[in-house]
Amino acid sequence: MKLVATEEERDLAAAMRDLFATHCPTTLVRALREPGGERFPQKLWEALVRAEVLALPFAADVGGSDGTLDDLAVVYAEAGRALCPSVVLNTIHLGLAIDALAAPDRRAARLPSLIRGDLRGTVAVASPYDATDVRPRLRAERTADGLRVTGRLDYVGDADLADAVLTTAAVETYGEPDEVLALLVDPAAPGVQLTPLPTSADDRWHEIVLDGVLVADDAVLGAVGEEELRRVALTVRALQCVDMAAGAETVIARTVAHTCSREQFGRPIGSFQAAQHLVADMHIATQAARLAARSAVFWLGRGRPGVRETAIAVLKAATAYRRVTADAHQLHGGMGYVLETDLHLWSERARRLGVEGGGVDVAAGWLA
Amino acid sequence: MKLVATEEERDLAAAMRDLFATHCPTTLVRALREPGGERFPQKLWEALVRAEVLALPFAADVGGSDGTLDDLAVVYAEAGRALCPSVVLNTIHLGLAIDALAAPDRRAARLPSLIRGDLRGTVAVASPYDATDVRPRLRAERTADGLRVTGRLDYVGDADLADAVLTTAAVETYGEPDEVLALLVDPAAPGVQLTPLPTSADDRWHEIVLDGVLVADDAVLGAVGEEELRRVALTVRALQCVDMAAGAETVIARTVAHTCSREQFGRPIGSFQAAQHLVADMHIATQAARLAARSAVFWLGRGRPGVRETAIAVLKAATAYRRVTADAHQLHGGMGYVLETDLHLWSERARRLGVEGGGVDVAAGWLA
Amino acid sequence: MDFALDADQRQWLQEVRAFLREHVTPALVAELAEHDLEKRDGELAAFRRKIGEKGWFGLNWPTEYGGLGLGPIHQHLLVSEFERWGVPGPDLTVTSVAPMIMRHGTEQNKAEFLPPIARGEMVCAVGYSEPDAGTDLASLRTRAVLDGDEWVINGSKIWNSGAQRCTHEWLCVRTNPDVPKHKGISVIIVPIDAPGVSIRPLEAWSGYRTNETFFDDVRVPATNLIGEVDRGWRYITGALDLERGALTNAGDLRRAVDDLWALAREPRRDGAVPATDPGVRRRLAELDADVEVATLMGFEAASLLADGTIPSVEVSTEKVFTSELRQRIAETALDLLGPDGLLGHNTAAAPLHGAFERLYRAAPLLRFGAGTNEVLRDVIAQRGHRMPSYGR
Amino acid sequence: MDFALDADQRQWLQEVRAFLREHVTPALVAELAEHDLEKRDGELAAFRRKIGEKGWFGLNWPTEYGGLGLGPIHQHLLVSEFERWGVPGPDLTVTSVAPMIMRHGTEQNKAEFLPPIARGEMVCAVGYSEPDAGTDLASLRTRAVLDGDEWVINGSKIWNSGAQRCTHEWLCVRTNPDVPKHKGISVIIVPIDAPGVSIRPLEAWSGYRTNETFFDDVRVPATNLIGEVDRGWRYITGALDLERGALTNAGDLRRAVDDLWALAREPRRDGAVPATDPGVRRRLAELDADVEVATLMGFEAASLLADGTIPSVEVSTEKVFTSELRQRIAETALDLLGPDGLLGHNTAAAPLHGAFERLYRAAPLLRFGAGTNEVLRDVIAQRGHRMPSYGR
Repeated sequence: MKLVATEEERDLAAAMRDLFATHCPTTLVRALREPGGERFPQKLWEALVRAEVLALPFAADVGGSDGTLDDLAVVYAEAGRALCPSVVLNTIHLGLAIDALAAPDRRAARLPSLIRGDLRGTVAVASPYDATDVRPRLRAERTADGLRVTGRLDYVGDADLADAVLTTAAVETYGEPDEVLALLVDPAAPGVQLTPLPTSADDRWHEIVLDGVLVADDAVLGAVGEEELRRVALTVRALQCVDMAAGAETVIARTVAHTCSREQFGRPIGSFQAAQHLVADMHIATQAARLAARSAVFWLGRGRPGVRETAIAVLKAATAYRRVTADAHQLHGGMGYVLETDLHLWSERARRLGVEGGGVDVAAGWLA
Repeated sequence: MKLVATEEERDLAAAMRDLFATHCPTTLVRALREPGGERFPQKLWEALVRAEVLALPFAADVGGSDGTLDDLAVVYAEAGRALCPSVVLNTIHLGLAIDALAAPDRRAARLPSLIRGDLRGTVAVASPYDATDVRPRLRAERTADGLRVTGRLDYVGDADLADAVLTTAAVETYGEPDEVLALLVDPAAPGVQLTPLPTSADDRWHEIVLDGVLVADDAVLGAVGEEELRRVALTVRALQCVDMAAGAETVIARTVAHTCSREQFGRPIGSFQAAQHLVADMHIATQAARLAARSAVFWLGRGRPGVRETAIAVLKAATAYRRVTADAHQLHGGMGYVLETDLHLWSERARRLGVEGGGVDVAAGWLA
Repeated sequence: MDFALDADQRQWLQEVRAFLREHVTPALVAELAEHDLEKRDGELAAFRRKIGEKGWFGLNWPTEYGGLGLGPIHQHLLVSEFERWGVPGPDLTVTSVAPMIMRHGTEQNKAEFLPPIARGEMVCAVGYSEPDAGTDLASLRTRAVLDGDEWVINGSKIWNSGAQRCTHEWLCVRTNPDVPKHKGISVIIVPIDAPGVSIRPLEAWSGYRTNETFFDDVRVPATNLIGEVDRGWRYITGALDLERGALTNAGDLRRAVDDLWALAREPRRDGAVPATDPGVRRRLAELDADVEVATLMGFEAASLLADGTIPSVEVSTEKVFTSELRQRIAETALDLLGPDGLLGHNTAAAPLHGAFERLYRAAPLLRFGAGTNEVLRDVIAQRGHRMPSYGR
Repeated sequence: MDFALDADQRQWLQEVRAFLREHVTPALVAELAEHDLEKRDGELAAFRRKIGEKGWFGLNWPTEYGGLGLGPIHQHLLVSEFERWGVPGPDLTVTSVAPMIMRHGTEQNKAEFLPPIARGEMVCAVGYSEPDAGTDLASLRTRAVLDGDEWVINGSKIWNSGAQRCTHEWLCVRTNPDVPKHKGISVIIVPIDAPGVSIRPLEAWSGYRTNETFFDDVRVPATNLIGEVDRGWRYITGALDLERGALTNAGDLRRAVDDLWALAREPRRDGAVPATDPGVRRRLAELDADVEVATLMGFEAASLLADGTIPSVEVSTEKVFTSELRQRIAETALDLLGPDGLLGHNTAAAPLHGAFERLYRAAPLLRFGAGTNEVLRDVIAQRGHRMPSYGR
């Protein structure tokens, strides 16, 4: 028991912070959202591959760096601060899901290319409204050389950039109990129809409709149980909580800097007790979120089911990030409301991460 | 439409404020709670009878002053500020209930003595947990000269001081639909057992168990419907909301006076922005409560069922009074926490009135 | 206290509703949904002309200035009803600029400016905040210097909403730098097309356009100064109190909560019906209650106005309450809609054309705008409860 | 960051739990339920002796001072577990006075005071606040003047809890009135039975007794001064940070929420079972989550202490969070119990002997006590985020 960052964690954080400062400025974040612009952060991606970030949580046998989920949490914190584009994090989720769910040969076949940066994708194994609901959304029939898959997936992040979407399908075999298989869907395959579900922030969720899509045998990862699917979904959610808590810390820092430099009534706004107490409350909420989020990742990494821990993390992180961004707008006034000052970029991330996979109401239900 | 006090309302308020200042100091409030001490505020009672307060909302035919429920709200506000003992208000509730529920001859027989101050009592027609739940708690059989009544009433206020408790009983008559009768129970009658349910503040609620108690014909007020019972219970609850909102105003005033006189760090506590913002939030909550409470009384007085209006009043008043007293403790510090400064008297009233007849959770259920 | 509308007020409300039923056409709604208020000759412009024809821009002005002579309660009923229908009614020019001209203006001011305002032909942007003096209005630095019979104006204003489509600027300027800062301020009416005025657009998170407006040796006749020179602080603070009253009207909140109740009863994309969740119903019930309270606060402020006072503390209370309520409504919507609540108006899948997604982005504005809630809490404590100033 | 107890810590927790299982007897619980901590030779006194026998009053002291040489995490685990069982463990004398003596005391201070503290024979009341200087400690006016080899003390202290049953006072005094106010303060140990000490009881709303203690020409040996003269401010603030850490332990909150869950599953007097209401379950879930967070905050502060820093900002954060959480727990209890939640321990009908009724009255104390939450929010902003002092 020691709730203080280790030296290794501090070093990793510093390295990641440098990387994002260089390769993920807010100008990039904004450019990726421009309608009609480039959607993929090529240089950032290359830097992350070079820094072996995509290799971090995987074992050496597939080319990974043998890091832990806790190490990945350190990366997520810096990703959250820097507003790292979702395609990066979704691809890491894909890696985690393959690692946890795929049969050994499928894992060995896919993870190395993901680690090399050659496989991009995302995971859709849980309800976008509730990460603990991992009932399969797709039905499949076995064919000679794979599966024929039908159904609808909703709110799949960056599906337009993905080589593979990891999802599940229920397979009925006459006279046997239903089986749930994990599989990789290629969004470009015949019979797959993508419809964008854009947010106002131009996050590119998609609806994916599959109409008898053929999934080859090598893209079928194997049979999976509800427990392991739920752990994958909750691991994603817990990592998002780390992202949220760290994002909130960054917003606090920006807000403090603004209030201490801007004067009104002959003194810095930040010298008003009301401003300080708003900041103190932002701080308290954020520290609660940070501890809860790291705790959830820690226990998921050590094999707990993690429902309770992740519920607490979501309750605290989603609440904190939303509150912190709202109060940051309050303390920035008009200066933080115009797009040119970037504050809204965090506000929008707070809003999306707060509900994706289940927000506070849903998470409270996991606990009660 | 004019949400400003009329001159008559202001005059009545001033008169009541004088009366309570003279006859209901906190020393009286504290003395009535002393274990073993006198429980009845004789002088205050006499002053209220003289001032025709007990006559206020009743028609002239029974000796009343022909006032309105809105006038009574003005009285309740001052009663709330001054922590007027519950036996006074419970007796007014008894009058309102007789007025609304009793057959003409029973009304004519009872109200004049209540108005003269000779009949004390209380009302128990609704669940103490939920004022909209007016199902009878007692069963009765008809006898030659009245009813024989059995059952349990819970949390009856000041039953030990009451000449009469107005309640309801279900009467089964073979081959006919059940009938609900309003009746007056004498707590001193044979077969009535009182058990005190004291709060830590020595509010004297009682459990009343009736075991075949005879209620004479003249104490049977008549058959009553659910709607009219609910209106009586909600009228009581709405008036309590007026009490709460005004009590909160008084606590704010005391708190402002304290913070502006007490210095820390070389200046009045009240000059700190944090203290001012606590007071501002107390103010906002209290004004919301005041408007909601007066609106509920207004519409009940004009014949609306009042469920929605009273729900809103309870939501705002119970929340405001609790919050205001809690923050008053915060702004008083130790100086408001010791009994000798009286602040806790309001805190306890806030706590009791907040839940009696249904608190915020219950009231929200009336709306949803 | 009388909570019931009298017969006259009820009839007025019927008249307003009848007008709205007739003139809030699908075409107007569609134009407004595009969030583009700038069309010169669109549906909105036509709608505004209809309002002008009714004389409703001057509904609470004395008849001598071309008004209908109705009171603040009538105005409040009208503005609330317009807000509830989601259409713009009388704007700040009518509700806060004109009353100050009536109260404090010279006879020439009144004769020159009130009639065109009443006809809807003169619309002002209000120029208060400056880049270096946001909430701290008294520190404003835009200067006006009298040169013969003209004022020469230099400086800039920020958050100058509507500048791109108004006809005039209601401009606060410093006319005397040698006296304590509240004392050397005046108000001058500046035609927006005067030489030397330039407008830079600023895009807000809500999608709303505001502006920074620059004044570079702008010249206006001396008679464009409102009332007396160096006495402008009172006119501004009075106008701001009126502005808050109009801005904090709960009509849009009533509509939002009604819409949210309706949405909660529809299935989301995942088939769940939010209103079946007791927690959702509880949160909606509380919002519903708070909208009722906000409505009462609005009626109270209007009642006090009708009695001839400008209810600063009451309006500050209402403004803080409604602005924080608006944010809670937006947050509740997001929580109950889940990911659906993030879909923007650019996708057909968005519930209610993304109205609640937009509300989330719009909500911050009214917490810090029109007097930050922090300053207004100071006002409540200091003016409402006589707590000591801490030297701001 | 390591969230798991190691083998040694797990074993320690087992040992503490075994001790509590053995010694928290029904007789002790009954005595504590009477809310009377003053019995000289009751169950509690015996319980304290057992703790002393284990050496646990000095568990985290160096062995040279009679301690067990264990660390802050061990102490935190023990204190949390005692709180959770609802029994008093090591008090402020052990957790905040003794560490300051160890850190700053003279050799004679250490030799004279630490051994009896470790044995549980010396118990201090802490004398900080004064009637005219509550939170503003630096303004204290109780004076100590050196007269030969004795300090002569005059003044008074308020909120002097435990004075009626302690052996000594850890007293903050002004020893130099001629320097800025933080700089002339010292700490002196005063035997509570010294001539000139008198104690006036004050009854708090919670039912708890505190005191005002008067010092009238009280004389103590010069060597009773802790550390160096005029350097006491650092000792006090250090002790206060430690005090906050101990006071804000979440053990009692864990118990409260567990108890509340259990109560919610029982029928009330009206037969309703609160836990069947989804709204109740939701509120309990949030409280449950917050207690977990408070527990993590406690472990974080203990971890930092183990690293040798006094975590002022972290402890301020924890103190604000836990004190406001305690109030929310009490309010939730009242809401879900309805009128049952008001019944006092003086009636058999009270749920859990009125524990939650009492909690409601006890909750305000820790919001304003031990540093008001307002001052601690200033600390978080100013020390944690380097925001400018506004001149308090």
